Amino acid sequence: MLSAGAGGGVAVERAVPVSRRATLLSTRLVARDTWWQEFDCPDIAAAARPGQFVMLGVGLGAPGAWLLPRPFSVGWTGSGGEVGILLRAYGQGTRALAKLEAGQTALLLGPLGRPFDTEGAEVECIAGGVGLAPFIFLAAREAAAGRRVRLIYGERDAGAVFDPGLIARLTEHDPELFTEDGSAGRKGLVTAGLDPASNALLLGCGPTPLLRALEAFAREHGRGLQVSVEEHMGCGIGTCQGCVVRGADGRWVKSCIEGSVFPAEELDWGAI
Amino acid sequence: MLSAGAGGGVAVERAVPVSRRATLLSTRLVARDTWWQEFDCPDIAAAARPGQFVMLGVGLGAPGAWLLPRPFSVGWTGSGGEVGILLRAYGQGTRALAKLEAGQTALLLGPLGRPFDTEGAEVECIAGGVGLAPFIFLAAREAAAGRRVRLIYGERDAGAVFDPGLIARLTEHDPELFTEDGSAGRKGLVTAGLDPASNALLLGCGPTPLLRALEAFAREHGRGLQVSVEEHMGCGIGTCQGCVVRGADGRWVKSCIEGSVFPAEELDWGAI
Amino acid sequence: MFGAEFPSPVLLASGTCGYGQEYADLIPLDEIGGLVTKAVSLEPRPGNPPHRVAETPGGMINAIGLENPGLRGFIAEKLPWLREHLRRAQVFVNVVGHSAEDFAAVVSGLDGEDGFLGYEINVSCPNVKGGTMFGTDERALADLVARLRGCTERPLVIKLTPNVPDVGDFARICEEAGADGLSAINTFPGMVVDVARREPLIGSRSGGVSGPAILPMGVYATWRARQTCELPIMGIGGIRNAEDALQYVLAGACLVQIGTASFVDPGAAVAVHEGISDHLRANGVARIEDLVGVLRARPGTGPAIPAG
Amino acid sequence: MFGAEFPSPVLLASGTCGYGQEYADLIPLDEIGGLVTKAVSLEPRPGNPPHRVAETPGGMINAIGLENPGLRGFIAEKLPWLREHLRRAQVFVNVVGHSAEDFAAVVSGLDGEDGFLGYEINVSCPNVKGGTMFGTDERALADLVARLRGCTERPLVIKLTPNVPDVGDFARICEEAGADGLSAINTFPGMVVDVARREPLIGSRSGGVSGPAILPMGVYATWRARQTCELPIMGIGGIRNAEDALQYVLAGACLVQIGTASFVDPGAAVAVHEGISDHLRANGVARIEDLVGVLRARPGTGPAIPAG
Ligand SMILES: Cc1cc2nc3c(=O)[nH]c(=O)nc-3n(C[C@H](O)[C@H](O)[C@H](O)COP(=O)(O)OP(=O)(O)OC[C@H]3O[C@@H](n4cnc5c(N)ncnc54)[C@H](O)[C@@H]3O)c2cc1C
Ligand SMILES: Cc1cc2nc3c(=O)[nH]c(=O)nc-3n(C[C@H](O)[C@H](O)[C@H](O)COP(=O)(O)OP(=O)(O)OC[C@H]3O[C@@H](n4cnc5c(N)ncnc54)[C@H](O)[C@@H]3O)c2cc1C
Ligand SMILES: Cc1cc2nc3c(=O)[nH]c(=O)nc-3n(C[C@H](O)[C@H](O)[C@H](O)COP(=O)(O)O)c2cc1C
Ligand SMILES: Cc1cc2nc3c(=O)[nH]c(=O)nc-3n(C[C@H](O)[C@H](O)[C@H](O)COP(=O)(O)O)c2cc1C
Ligand code: FES
Ligand code: FES
Repeated sequence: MLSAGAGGGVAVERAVPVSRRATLLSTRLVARDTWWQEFDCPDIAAAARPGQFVMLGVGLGAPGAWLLPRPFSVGWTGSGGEVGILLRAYGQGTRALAKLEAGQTALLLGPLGRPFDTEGAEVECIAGGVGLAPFIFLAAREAAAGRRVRLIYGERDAGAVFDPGLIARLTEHDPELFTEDGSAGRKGLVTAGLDPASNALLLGCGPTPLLRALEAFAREHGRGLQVSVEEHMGCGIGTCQGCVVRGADGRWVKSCIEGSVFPAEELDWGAI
Repeated sequence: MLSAGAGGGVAVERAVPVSRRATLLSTRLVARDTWWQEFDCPDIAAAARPGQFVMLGVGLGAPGAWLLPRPFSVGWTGSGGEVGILLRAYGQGTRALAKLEAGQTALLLGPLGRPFDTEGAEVECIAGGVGLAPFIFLAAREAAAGRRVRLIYGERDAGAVFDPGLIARLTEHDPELFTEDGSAGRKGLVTAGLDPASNALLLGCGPTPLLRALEAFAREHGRGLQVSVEEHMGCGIGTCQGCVVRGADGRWVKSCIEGSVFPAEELDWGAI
Repeated sequence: MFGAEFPSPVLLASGTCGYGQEYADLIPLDEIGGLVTKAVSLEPRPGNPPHRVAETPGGMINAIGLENPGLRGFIAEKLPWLREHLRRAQVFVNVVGHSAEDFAAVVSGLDGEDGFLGYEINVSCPNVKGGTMFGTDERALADLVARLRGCTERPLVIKLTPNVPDVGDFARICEEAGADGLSAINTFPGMVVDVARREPLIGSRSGGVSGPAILPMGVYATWRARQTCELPIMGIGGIRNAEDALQYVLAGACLVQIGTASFVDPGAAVAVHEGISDHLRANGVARIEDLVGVLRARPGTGPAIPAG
Repeated sequence: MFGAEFPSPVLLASGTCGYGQEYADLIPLDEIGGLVTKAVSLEPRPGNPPHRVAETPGGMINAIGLENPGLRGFIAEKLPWLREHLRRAQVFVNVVGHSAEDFAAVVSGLDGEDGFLGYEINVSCPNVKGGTMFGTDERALADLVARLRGCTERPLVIKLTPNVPDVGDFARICEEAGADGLSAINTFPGMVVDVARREPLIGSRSGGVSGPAILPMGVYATWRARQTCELPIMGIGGIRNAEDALQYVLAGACLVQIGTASFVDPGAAVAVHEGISDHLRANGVARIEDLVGVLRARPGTGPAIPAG
């Protein structure tokens, strides 16, 4: 079941989302407040493409508990039907989801959103924090197809860095690591890793200041850029209009179906 | 800190309640949907008297979870400061509390309410279902003082019966067991165990129909009877007036401080 | 009910299912009762700045700002899909306006079209004349309903706002003015403050609170409406499961709508539908109509002061 | 504030702390701001039949029926304890009545007594004349406040009900009629149906909903009241922790009250008090007054339609 998606101007084909109660196969603390969770969810694993996300929640049954699902990038898919999520505990919801234990189930809705559109292009991925997740997926896919991407990954400090061994195992790539305090990798912001001489397509995922810096860089150097934006979401499937960001044409665009990945030129950067 | 309590006409002295975050030391499925939980709560263990209860809850911190505390009879106290609870999962709240695991903490407020007043009397305890809990405590205390009580315990069927070995270990008493379907102990209602020839003080705890039957029996045979009633509670300490039952004089009485144990003659049995 | 067959008493609530299409991939729409569209206004509306949604204790807050493609956009882009894809599910179009003229223009503009059963009139919005909400102003509401009654013979359902001293008064007004049914309830106004940033979390500052948090308020409003009028009621607010839905039914609702719960589990409406069927079967109830409003009085219940 | 020193901005809410005594064993009352008593009426009230309380999603429902010992009982049995045991904690007496005369008689009857600071007037109760609640009837409210103003020079705080189209209107009315402050908010009317028994779970059928479920509604009401009047506001509704309390403060409250949360954790008020102090310290804020109502507008925020 592939459709062109309900979003306007969406080029890449994507699967129709499904809702599945999935068992958490394993969960592992991989950095400070950060977990790598693998769910048993073959339908989503088979259909997901890098840049897409899932809405992850506990459902309605849990006594006393109320939690709206939260969006998470698909961080990896396994050949056994696994869906990997890189989850950083932050507020109420992510703290609750981080407590899920192997053997428990959760509700996954996905795959959702517009994937990165990298067809044939040489690619540089710039990740801030858990913005690394979609690039693990992308790099793993590329590696499986015998291709390589450049992977630049920044965190505040060494304690926040996602286990490099696991990244290497999942992606067959070694990310170029930056930390703000220099406690791991090179010292500095991840943008220091950008190569003005390259012509590769830039893909960005992370905090807004990072996306802004990438946009400025891409504009200055005439480089193609796609970014994944984060906005609060209700439904994740385009019905509630809760997730809008300002488009370049001034209209509100739904980041759950017209994004969350956008070519930089589709967005109003004054409003991001 | 002992006070006469805020309730009207309360004779037995009781301790001022405390609120404690206590660790669940152990939890054990002892019958269908029924758990025996032991909390590490020395203050309450030291002060509680048979017939008193605690409000058991998870507190305010649990992300996404909202649960008003629920009342549970103190089912036993250990010399190491343990407080034992016999918990039957029933609705939302008890199902959530039943899921607590050893090592987790809960909030206990207690000891609460008016205890049984058995000073010197010969005693027969009649328990329906988890109404057994206060009598485990009572029998254990009596045994420790070298006294014995008669313990009559009824359940629907064998599957609901609280592990007799554990009862014996906790109380040094062997309850006289009745089940409605005869699948364990004697067949019939627990009231079949009542002895019209005895003069012992009757103590009753269990479903309302049982309490009614006891009241009729006690009235007919001129026997003393104290019952523990169950009403929804807000605060457990006498401030919210949420827990009233109709008193013999027509006034609403707060079952959390004037009860939950009442001499039968203090209640309006037409309204129970 | 409303002169139509409902395959189930469970519908999807306005604003939480778009115009049906996205949910069609996730649940068998023709097996539930149907859906209520996102609000349709005369002109397209751009909606509010983000954030538009956030979680609240036991619920959520939203301030979408009634973003919609307008009457013409709805007819051109959304109605055809509903017409062509739904066989048994019933559709209500949620209508919104800033003046009675606006509302009337939408209803009149839609009335000749196929693909829907009737209207759900969203009166939780400010009346540019007078400044109050239609749904909280007895006079404005009566005039609006009477006027819309003149525009259509289709089922005309008024969606009540709970922000009034007594929903029962407003229910009666709707009945007297010619409405065919009521929906109870819309959201409660609320605000979430981002303490770290010292600003409202929601782009338009305040929004509407929905979800389980408002379940007892919705059941109460349904019961009040049932006390004061005979109109069929769609019960809405916080329904997660069949038991929640049956609270509304026993309080007086003949249909129920599922909103926020669909975000937590897109299958919620189907589960409620199946759970109600199970309940009827297990209790030997032939038709759900036999449960509508049959709340018994508790023994010993007299007149009483509800609060405090 | 109200011509008195509050050791902390955190008080215990009316109806959830009795008349103070029981909590004195559990928390250091003189370290928090104080408490508001259970409602006091002219004559003793017996209250409602059980069940009087039950849990709801994210909250609870209560229908105590304002059970209290009446003016004379309060003076004889409750006030002496407050007078003798509290040194720094401030006490408001929550007053309720069925007519303006009732209210006035309670206030006049108490005014010469020692042991409390002022009054919190509970207008969420039906006015026997006219049938509406005082708190939802602009005229009745204005008259009541004006009348009570004539009975006392003590702080006169009106506790707003949220069941009105716009709390802001009622806040302004209170200010104009001479009130010294506002409490926002009281509970929402709600109902819980026991589906198995097909009857209301609550003895008096309906009750008032409180707890975290109503947090965003209370914050909104506080903000609205702050928009329309200058009176100091006590923020109430669903506060569990310092962050919830600070939402009220930023929206416009200078004091907060903790109700339902105390049932879940008797130490809640103390924890909120300490959490606020920590927040002020961590953010270099000298006094909580510097945070009251300082909500910034979100960038890009314009006039907007809150709901849908
Ligand atoms: C497309 C997309 C992909 C994402 N991928 C990942 C990922 O792979 N790993 C990861 O750790 N996080 C990811 N996030 C961010 C993650 O969804 C948020 O951290 C999470 O929603 C915050 O919830 P909370 O309860 O912890 O925060 P709270 O602040 O308590 O949440 C309050 C409300 O704000 C919303 N909210 C708060 N922050 C965000 C945010 N950054 N994005 C969206 N909604 C937010 C929540 O949904 C909730 O409704 C992604 C977000 C989006 C939109
Ligand atoms: C003094 C006292 C001692 C008790 N001792 C025990 C014990 O030792 N072991 C045990 O398993 N149970 C005991 N109970 C009963 C236990 O408190 C209830 O089973 C529990 O409150 C039900 O909560 P729930 O969430 O499962 O039910 P729900 O029906 O989901 O609860 C809904 C609401 O009703 C209230 N409620 C429902 N049933 C009861 C009830 N029977 N009593 C009080 N409130 C109720 C709850 O507090 C809640 O507010 C005792 C009750 C009282 C009053
Ligand atoms: C995101 C969102 C958008 C909504 N949009 C509308 C709308 O356009 N028109 C309307 O009448 N109600 C709208 N509502 C209200 C719902 O239809 C429903 O009345 C309310 O959410 C309560 O039900 P619930 O608790 O099941 O969500 C909206 C609700 C949400 C959550
Ligand atoms: C059991 C109970 C009794 C209450 N009694 C009163 C009362 O007598 N007078 C009053 O003004 N408010 C009363 N209230 C309302 C509270 O003071 C408070 O406004 C409301 O509960 C919201 O705050 P919360 O969510 O923190 O509980 C009562 C609330 C509860 C839960
Ligand atoms: S999250 Fe609902 S439309 Fe995007
Ligand atoms: S439970 Fe609050 S007074 Fe008894």
